[in-house]
Amino acid sequence: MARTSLPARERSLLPTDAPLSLLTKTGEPVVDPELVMPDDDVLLELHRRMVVGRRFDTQATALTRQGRLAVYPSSRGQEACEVGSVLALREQDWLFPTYRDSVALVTRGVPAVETLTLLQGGWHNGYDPHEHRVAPQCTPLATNTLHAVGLAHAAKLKGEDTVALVLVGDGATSEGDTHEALNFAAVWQAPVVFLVQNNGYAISVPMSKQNVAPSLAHKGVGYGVPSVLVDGNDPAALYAVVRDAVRVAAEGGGPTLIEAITYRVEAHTNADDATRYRDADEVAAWLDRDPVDRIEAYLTARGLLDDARRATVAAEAEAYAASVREVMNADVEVDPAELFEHVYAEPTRQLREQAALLAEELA
Amino acid sequence: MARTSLPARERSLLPTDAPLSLLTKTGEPVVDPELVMPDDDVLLELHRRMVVGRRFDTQATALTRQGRLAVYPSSRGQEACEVGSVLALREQDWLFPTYRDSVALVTRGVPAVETLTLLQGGWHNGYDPHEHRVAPQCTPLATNTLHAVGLAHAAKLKGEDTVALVLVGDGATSEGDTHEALNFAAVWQAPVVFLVQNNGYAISVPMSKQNVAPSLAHKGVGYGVPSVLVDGNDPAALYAVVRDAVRVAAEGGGPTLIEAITYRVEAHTNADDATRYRDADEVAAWLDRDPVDRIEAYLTARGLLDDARRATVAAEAEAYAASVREVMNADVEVDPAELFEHVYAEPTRQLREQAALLAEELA
Amino acid sequence: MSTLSMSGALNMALADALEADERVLVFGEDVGPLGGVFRITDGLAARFGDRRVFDTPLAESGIVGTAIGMAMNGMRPVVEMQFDAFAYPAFEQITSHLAKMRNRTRGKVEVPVVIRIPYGGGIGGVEHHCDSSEAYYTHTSGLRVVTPGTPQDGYDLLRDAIDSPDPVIFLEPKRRYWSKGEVVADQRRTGFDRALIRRPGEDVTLIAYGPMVATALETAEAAKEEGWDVEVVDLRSLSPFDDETVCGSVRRTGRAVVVHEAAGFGGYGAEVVARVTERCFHHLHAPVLRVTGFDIPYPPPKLEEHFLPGVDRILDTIGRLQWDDEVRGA
Amino acid sequence: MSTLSMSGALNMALADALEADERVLVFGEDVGPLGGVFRITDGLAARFGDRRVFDTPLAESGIVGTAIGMAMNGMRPVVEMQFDAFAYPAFEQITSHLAKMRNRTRGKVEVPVVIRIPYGGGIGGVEHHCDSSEAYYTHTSGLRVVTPGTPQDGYDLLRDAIDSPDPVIFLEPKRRYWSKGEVVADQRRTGFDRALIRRPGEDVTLIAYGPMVATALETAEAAKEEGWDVEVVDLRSLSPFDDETVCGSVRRTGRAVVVHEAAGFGGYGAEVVARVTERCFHHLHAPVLRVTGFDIPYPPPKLEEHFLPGVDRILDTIGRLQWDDEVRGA
Ligand SMILES: Cc1ncc(C[n+]2csc(CCOP(=O)(O)OP(=O)(O)O)c2C)c(N)n1
Ligand SMILES: Cc1ncc(C[n+]2csc(CCOP(=O)(O)OP(=O)(O)O)c2C)c(N)n1
Ligand SMILES: [Mg+2]
Ligand SMILES: [Mg+2]
Repeated sequence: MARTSLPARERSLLPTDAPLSLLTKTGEPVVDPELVMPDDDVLLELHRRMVVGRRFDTQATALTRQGRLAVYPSSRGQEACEVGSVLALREQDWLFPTYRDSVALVTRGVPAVETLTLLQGGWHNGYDPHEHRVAPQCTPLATNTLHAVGLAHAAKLKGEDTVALVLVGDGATSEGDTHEALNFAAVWQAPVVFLVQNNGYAISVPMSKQNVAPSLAHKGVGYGVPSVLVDGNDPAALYAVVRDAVRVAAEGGGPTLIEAITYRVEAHTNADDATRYRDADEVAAWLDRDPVDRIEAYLTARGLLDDARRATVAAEAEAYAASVREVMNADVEVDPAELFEHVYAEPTRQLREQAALLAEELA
Repeated sequence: MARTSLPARERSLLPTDAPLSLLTKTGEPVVDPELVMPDDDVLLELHRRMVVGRRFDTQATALTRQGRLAVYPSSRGQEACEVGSVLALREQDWLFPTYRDSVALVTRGVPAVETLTLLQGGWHNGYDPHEHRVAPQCTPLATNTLHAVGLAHAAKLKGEDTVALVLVGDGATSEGDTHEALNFAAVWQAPVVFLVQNNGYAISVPMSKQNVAPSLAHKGVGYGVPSVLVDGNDPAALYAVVRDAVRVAAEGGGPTLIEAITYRVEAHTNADDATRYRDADEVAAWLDRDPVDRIEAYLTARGLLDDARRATVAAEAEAYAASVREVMNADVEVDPAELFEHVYAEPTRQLREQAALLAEELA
Repeated sequence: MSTLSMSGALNMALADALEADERVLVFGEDVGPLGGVFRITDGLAARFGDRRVFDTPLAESGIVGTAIGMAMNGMRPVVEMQFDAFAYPAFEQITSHLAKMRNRTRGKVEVPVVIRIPYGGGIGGVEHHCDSSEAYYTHTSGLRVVTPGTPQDGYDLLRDAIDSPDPVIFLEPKRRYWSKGEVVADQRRTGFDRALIRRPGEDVTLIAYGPMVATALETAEAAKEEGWDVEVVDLRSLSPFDDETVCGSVRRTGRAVVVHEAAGFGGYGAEVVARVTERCFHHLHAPVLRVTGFDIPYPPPKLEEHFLPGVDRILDTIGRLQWDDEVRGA
Repeated sequence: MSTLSMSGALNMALADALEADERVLVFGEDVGPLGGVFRITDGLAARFGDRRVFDTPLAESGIVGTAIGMAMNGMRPVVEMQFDAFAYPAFEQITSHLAKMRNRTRGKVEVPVVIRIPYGGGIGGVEHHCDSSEAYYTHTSGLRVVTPGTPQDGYDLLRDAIDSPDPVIFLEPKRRYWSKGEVVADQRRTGFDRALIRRPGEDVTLIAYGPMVATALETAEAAKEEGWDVEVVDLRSLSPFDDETVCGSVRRTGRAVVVHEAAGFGGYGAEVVARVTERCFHHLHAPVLRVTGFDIPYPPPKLEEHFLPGVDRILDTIGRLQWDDEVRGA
């Protein structure tokens, strides 16, 4: 992986003009001197997880219609990012996701029911962040970038080999916190990777109203952070680029900023009406660049994916969706008493009084 | 001024490696294809105002020792920025200064006593911002960048030919607001000029702990804002660069980010002890690059400045300092009743009650 | 006069203000073509053009900071924060600049900015979407803070806010966006900073605002059964506070309860209790009590019903107002 | 035991905490070689090295946000905000994350961060350097808010704050940095969240905290001349609140005055009045009154004396507590 020899990175902070890629939109391999095609088993795993991830996503959207989820922000069309980046992480690394990254979470191994707790409304967060090394899904935009930098810097201070990967959207790059995080990361040379999923919109606001630089990756320049522009619908390239950045970070080479150009196929959430601000044509053009189709075409052409394996993967996805349906169709158990339990390490006297008051009301 | 033909600017967002300059540190002229030496009368005016400005600054520092000012942040050594940028503004333009920019204010024509009201402690701000088109001196770092962008954008919406120049320090570039302001300015193509006076320190924190990009001007790249790196102790270059940026903005070319490399010769304020964090050697090296000496050397060599004019300017500076002393030595008149007058357009009933209470106490 | 939801009334107020004064600008996240996530700005960009109604980059400090600059240049910006908690990034601009600009410049610089913030819960929103943040703003001198409880007030108070030379935090009770009522345009009869007695009563004053006005009125109806004649005061203007109307009522009834959604500790209700007690001490038959959210972060959707003040909890609290007068004594 | 200024005591507390627990980190603006603008971190970088005590880039949201991340990774960051108003850029990180992290993760993620904020006025500081911002934090569930009134408490409370598993807003009364007192290290006797009766008295309870503790004690001395025996309660922990100690005192004296520098409207004192009144109503001979800053931005240096609560204003207010008991009645 020639790109990342450190001196070269330092000299040229500018990202490439065109996004890096390893697969064309129809799945032909691209030879890029800067990127190495992942091994076959990795590609097969990417495929499998993307198929399962997409099925999960469809299922979650369906659950909103059945009133089983309060809201769901779909990442359909962004599976290369969601899956490619997570598979590129090592076990000891940390992931800092947003509300949109449920597929990344399940790919990381967080149980579906724990992943969906937030959106189901049972609690604010359903999993143990330390167990999975996955921070709670973050809603206040860009705030998670700073948490990632802090966690990564602490790892460095402790001499731990841990890299933090933080996910943000295109819109979130406009927030001051993104800027502060890139700068702290650069000054501290913290082992952190910033992955911007540029899916074209911040709710209804298109890139043209968000940023007029040649790319969002260009933002790295002002901090001395090497930046990479990558085709966000190319799972092979995504994996290669994130893996590379994680390695550089782990080796003490500091942060990397990655912008992945992708597209949000669904509306912002099930509650949004995307027809108000974009054309069906635009969506159709992006459907044509589907990340799952792309890797499937490549693996099929390479003879690595046959109908049998395709069927196995599809069956796994269906079975997974069924299990998600099942757990999510069960009524959530909520306990009003829990409201007071976690506010402080020990409930204060006031909270105990308030808990008693509520218990009395409910008695 | 070849540099600013717009298409060229758009193509190359990166600032030059070395700061632009028109005068060497000993005052020899530099031929830079990108910059045009200002006219002689401008250079003479720069010199005069810098000498007067420096004398004002010395006087203000002296006033802190006499207890006449609560605090004073000196801009000694930064006169090329303070004076060069202000003289490059047109009457209809607006200036958004910080606490350090008192010399810029007096150069803009704000009376000394009104400039120093904040630091004297009589009121928060002593002048009418609309009269001078100078915003109140700003203490919360970087917040003024957004005000400048808003004012400039409003001017554009109204079809007014007004450019806003905002001054910030090197440290302030790390705040989220700077980032948001650069981005809003770029997206709106607002007529605003950002001048970063990189004086080497944010109180005690040196550039190495603040930013590790090749320069602060590199920050423009991530927003699509053309950036210029300039020798901040070269008044001719400063004037030329700011003038140019103002012209571009006025012509609809959008924002420019300028980083001026300069040095804070004094401590952060009179209350600071700079020996705790920097060497006398470093200061000495910068004294050698004095901006006033530099323009004086050039003008003298050109035969534009003789002993007579030098004496006239010196006398003007002394007379000005004397007038500053005089107004500042007079006791400030403060009226406790004023505390309640300007909080709202009309004092609320509560404030009238509180004013009455205080009046009674003081009766 | 027409029947409108509060969101419709707010939309009409914005349209009428844009029509009436060309200095009025509306901007923020998604307020353009989308019309805002709550559709309060629906149709405005199409009608008034994208120079007057426009989407900004996603940055709240940027939105408020540039609004201040625009106001310095004669504009009257009306900006939207998408949800309550997403106004926090703008806290420094609001507190250190918006609130103080007039005062620090001795009145020379006015910044008539309106910040619209949908606030409060009751809509099943996930974390960070249901904060009641009024106490942060009401404690900040220099800001006006108002909140409508009815569609008519949605219209009136927003028009007043836009006309005001002072900066205004305009808190929109998001759970009442869809409540309907009669709305008369352009005929603002109640002063901008006056409270209103929404329902007269003899026995106890229920002090509410924003989303709790409807709940208070409901409680008043239910209280009849208990034999209590409840007076409901809608504060409307949280800052400045209308001592006259509120204390007038409490002096008459001798008992009062303050209701709000926000956590009780250090909440706005504390101020109401403190000032009413100070001013009406000898008219009180019982301490002024509060019914508020608990001192916890806003709960997840499935638990919010336990958090939000409702009719029963308010009735219980009224019941604790020492109706048996003999109990009273030093 | 030694005689130390409050700043010295705070410095010693930081040094002892750094010594005692290697997870403790100290960072912020100018806290390294300079030792902080108030010298609270003086000498610490030299002694503990720049991996444990270091300067950051100039960005408060960055400081708090990275502190949260570090705490998630087992550290115990103690960060400094240079002045009160310069903590506002971190408001979102404090309110939406620091305060909520434990709760949202059901206790799985602890963020034991201490944010030190020099607050209040009385030092002739120019605008933005003298805010009393406690009410913003005390209303935010999930935060602990403490403030020392004496050098000993500077030491004790800071050590307690650093040891606490909860996030703590540690408010340092900057005008008392140079006040001296006896300090015993490592012997914290008063609970972290307990108020203290600094001076017993019979007639009236003066409730104060931080910079006003000294003022309250001075007032108590002066009150002797008027024949009033004043009890002074130092709250120490603003959140959680020590109802027991405070209400115990007020029930005994039957009268109370709360004092703070912050603007009165919606200030912390309102909460004190509200809860004390609610809990002690039948013991009160007069309404609980407040002596606070006016509802205006903090004044410029030459006018601050008129703003700050002082002995005379507090005595006047005590005088308004209806000492003539017959006046009382419904
Ligand atoms: C600080 C903050 N401001 C506003 C919002 C409301 N909001 C939620 S998602 C969103 C758009 C985000 O766009 P982007 O960052 O591109 O991410 P995407 O949703 O496209 O994945 C907005 C404005 C928020 N969550 N946080
Ligand atoms: C938001 C904010 N944080 C902290 C401060 C305290 N402070 C005042 S000046 C200063 C250093 C600023 O450095 P720089 O931006 O380089 O400007 P300079 O003083 O060198 O002109 C700091 C930290 C402040 N004024 N505002
Ligand atoms: Mg997006
Ligand atoms: Mg500087």
